[in-house]
Amino acid sequence: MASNHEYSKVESDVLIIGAGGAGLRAAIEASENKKSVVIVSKSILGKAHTVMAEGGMAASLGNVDKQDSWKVHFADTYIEGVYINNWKMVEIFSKEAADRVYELERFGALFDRTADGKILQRAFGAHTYRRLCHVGDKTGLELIRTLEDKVLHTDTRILDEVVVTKIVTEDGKVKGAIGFSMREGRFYVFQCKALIIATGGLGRLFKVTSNSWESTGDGLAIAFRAGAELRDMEMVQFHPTGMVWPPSVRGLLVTEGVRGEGGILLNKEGERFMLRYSPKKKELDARDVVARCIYREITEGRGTEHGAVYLDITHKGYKFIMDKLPSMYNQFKDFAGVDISKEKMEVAPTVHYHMGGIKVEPETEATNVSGLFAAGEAACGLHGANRLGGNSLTDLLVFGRRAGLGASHYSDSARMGTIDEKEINDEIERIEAFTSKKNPTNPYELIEQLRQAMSSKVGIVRNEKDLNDALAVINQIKGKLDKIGVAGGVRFNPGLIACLELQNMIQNAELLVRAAIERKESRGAHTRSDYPGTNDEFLKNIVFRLENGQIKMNMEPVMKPPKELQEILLEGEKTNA
Amino acid sequence: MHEVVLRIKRSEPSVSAETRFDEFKVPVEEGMVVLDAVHYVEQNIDPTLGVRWNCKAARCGSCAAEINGRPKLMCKTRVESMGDKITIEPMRAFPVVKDLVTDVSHNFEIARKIPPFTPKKDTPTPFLMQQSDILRSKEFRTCIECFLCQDVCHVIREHNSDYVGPKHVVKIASLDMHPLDGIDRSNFMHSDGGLGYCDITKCCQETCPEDIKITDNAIIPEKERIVDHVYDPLGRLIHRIRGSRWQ
Amino acid sequence: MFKTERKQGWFPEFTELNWRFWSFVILLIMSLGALTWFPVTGTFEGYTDPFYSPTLLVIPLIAAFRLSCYAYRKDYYRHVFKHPQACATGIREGKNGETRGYSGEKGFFALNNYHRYFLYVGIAILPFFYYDFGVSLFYEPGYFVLRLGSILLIVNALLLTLWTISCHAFRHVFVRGQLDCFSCSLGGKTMKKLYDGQSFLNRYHEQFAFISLIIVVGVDLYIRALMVGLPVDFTFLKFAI
Amino acid sequence: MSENAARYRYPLFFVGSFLMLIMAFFLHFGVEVQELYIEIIVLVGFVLFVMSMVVGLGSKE
Repeated sequence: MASNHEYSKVESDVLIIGAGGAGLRAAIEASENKKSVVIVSKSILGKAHTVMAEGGMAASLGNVDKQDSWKVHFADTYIEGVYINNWKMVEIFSKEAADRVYELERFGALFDRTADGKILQRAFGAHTYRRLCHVGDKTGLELIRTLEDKVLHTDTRILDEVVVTKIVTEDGKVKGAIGFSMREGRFYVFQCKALIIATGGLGRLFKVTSNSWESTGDGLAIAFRAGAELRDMEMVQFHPTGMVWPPSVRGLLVTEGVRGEGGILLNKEGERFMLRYSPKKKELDARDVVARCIYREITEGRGTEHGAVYLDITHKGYKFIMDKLPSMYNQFKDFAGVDISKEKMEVAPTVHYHMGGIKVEPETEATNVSGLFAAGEAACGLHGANRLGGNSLTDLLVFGRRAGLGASHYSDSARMGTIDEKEINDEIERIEAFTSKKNPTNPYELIEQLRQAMSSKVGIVRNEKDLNDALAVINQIKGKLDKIGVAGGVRFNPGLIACLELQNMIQNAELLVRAAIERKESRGAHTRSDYPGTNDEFLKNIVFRLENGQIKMNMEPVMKPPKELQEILLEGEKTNA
Repeated sequence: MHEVVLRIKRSEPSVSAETRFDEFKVPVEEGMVVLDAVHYVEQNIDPTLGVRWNCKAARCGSCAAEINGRPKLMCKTRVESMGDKITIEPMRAFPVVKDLVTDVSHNFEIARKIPPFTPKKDTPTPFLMQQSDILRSKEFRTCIECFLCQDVCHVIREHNSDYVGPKHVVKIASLDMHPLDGIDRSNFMHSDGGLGYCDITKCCQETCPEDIKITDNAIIPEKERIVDHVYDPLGRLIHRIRGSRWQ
Repeated sequence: MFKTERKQGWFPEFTELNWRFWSFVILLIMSLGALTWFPVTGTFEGYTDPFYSPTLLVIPLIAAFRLSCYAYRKDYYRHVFKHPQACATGIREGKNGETRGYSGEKGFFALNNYHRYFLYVGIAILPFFYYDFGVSLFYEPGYFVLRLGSILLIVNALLLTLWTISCHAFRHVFVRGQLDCFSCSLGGKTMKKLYDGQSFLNRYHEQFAFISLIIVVGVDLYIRALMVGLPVDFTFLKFAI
Repeated sequence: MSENAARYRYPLFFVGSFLMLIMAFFLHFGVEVQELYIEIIVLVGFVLFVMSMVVGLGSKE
């Protein structure tokens, strides 16, 4: 029976959800393999969260430190991930990173150059050698502009400002997805052979975050509801330095380059506390270490009255700052009225990256649901318990390309399924139900409660009691989910999108908190005050899976890397210790 | 804690041609930007208020609007700098989708027509370039595609012409001035690009939030490159003799 | 590319009733009249009037050089032709949605594209002003005399040079602005330094353009004031040689 | 000089030089006018002339 709702049907070999670095790179790869590609994103093309990346792209080109090689990059990444990353992904990543950077340059990106014309690479936290290819402090912007320009010149069909609410599967195989266009106010049904999730992280679950509006982890939630396995959900990276005052810019990232160029951290009494915590590496220690030290200074009352510590780079002088960190200077001048060449900055940890995500195969980025692929921050496995600065942008390209390749090969043999009308009808009615409720509760109130709870109870240092409180708040909000609603229609109605996002955020938050409770140890970004040490009994990944409505959780042991990679790790630990 | 009055233009052209100005009272905190005020309205008073934003750090260029008649980014304009009554309207050069949201998709159709970066045939890879050569193109690559310059350009705002707009001239200049770029886009600019319609009134350069010198460093050099090909017979003669001028 | 629903009312800028345009034309005619009716040919007490420096005939070329200069286009398009009245103004629509005719620089103003030829004339003119300055120093036989008028002449010469050198077309043609890769071409290093230097001047091209126009008219009026007998000259330095 | 004062740089310059020019016309054609009036008008024209320079360089309009 024809559905009584109007909708547009779009068919393609490969459907990609998310137009950040990973999604665009996958679209390029798929269209180069002669596949018809549709790319769908919540924000406009070219405005994904990737544009905010500042640090650079880590790759062992060895342009500056000749002795750098993929092996050292492998060891740095694996050790930083505290041994629970998928070693095959780390191997593929460190081997292919260099080709991806040179490929991006061939697409037209302009990196900073060394004196003899090669790509310049700079130092970054916890990298043994100088490895970050960068474009001033706007590397993410350059990456996404180059890929955007490349995609626009293929015949990929781009549908931006479209919210996907459901992935449709039939006996374990992907058939397509259902969503609606915010701009046209019209429902869309996508039928495809292969589907790639590249929707990025879930920083918006927390009140204080550097992530932008679209990072609510929608991709994780709709994939989970379609049966995909999610892994390492509890691993959330807190970047040590995020802006604090004024409240409107709380959580905005202060790039690691400030400390890289000599910025020092001071508490209220002006004491350089990092000398006490990590005398050798001081401010340039790994991100989770510095974040914990700042957190302790603030909670033990040595923080400023805005609840922060000072980051001081005035000793470098105005000219140096304007040369090396222009957008940091402008950011503090425009948003906080602070002149960082004369005054100290106030910084505090902020949620920055999500190491967890959809469990994928190392080579093809396929998930356990056939036809479903994932790449970028939405996927999981490369970074383990903590991510190296600069690894994320190269991760987007390496695994974006492999996801595009995997999806193309899969779609050769797959058959295009058809989504039946009843399923379309139910989904459209579910969405429209939000707009036709009598005196609905405002979704933003519940979102605010959730974010407040996550930031205060599931912060850098976690404990059993707080985590259970958070779980209670989540279940309480879950109870009120059916009462949320909003007036107005489907076209560009932020309230309606907030309702749909809340359902995904609650789903992700529950998995995150339950995984944090389960992992009774401290490892990488996940720190427990009641279990301070790391113990090898937890050398496992926590994996969630939805089986007929019930959330199943099991602890999968981590695969040991083969012998020759073991030696690389041992040698890496020596230099790192 | 004083309050500020937001006058926001509400309209949904595909539903009804009626447009109206709603007024909202918003309590002001220290360091509050206009986007915060709009968020306060959206979250507490009217969740159906259509507004587009993403990063809230002037990095993505989604929240372009006309605040008190001047095209600005909402996330970068301080509330206290705009007085007690702030009028917010959508960008006038583009069709309105709803309230403050405009349809900028046409810009991507134009972007498809711009000839992409094509290095010369025999360029050895990996590329070797000098830092001093990439600085010109690098300035243009800080463009966050907020389309404020397109909105303020009177040729697009008021007239009906086939001028691509300052934003795309900046994009073309960033490709043309790439040290290893092999093709010259000035004939595209002259025929399809409609650069003749630009009359150098520098409104775009004054409104760019990233301080790109759009007119001085992008539009005028592109115009001079068109003059090389079309309006300068003497130059073409010298080129034919010396052969090296356009390398 | 940007086809809006607005229709185009085709009436060229000149016939439209526009007091700014016609006052500009009247002023132009008056100043040309002044230049021709009581000329200051030759030197007056050693000063040569910049307008008459090589010959009066060069005035149209210099006027074209000024009018097609990128800095002035903004001024006369905005203030004289009201394209646009100001940035981000409302849309002035006629009865049935038509807006004023606009041909940009495709119609009459396509002549602006020949700016570089007028640039060549502008460069050729410069030495005369320095020569006039030299003449004004030694106009009294046997003496070196430095007067306020001479200083004005040299200031006028310097400002005209700065304006001509900082021109966008100068950057494109003489400092090889059209080169994509400086270090790939021979002599690229030095050319890049020249280019950067010129770009620095180019940033202030508008100020140079404005002040050089004012000074050249100022010197002309100064010399006429002397001719008419107003006691405005002043001698700083005078010694026999 | 505030930002919008720069808008008046051309009018100031035109009126200033116009006044001085008119006086030059009067003197050239021997129009009988009090010597004092000519002095004052030339002075006013000169002041406007200098003001246009100050305003014009004050800011980039």
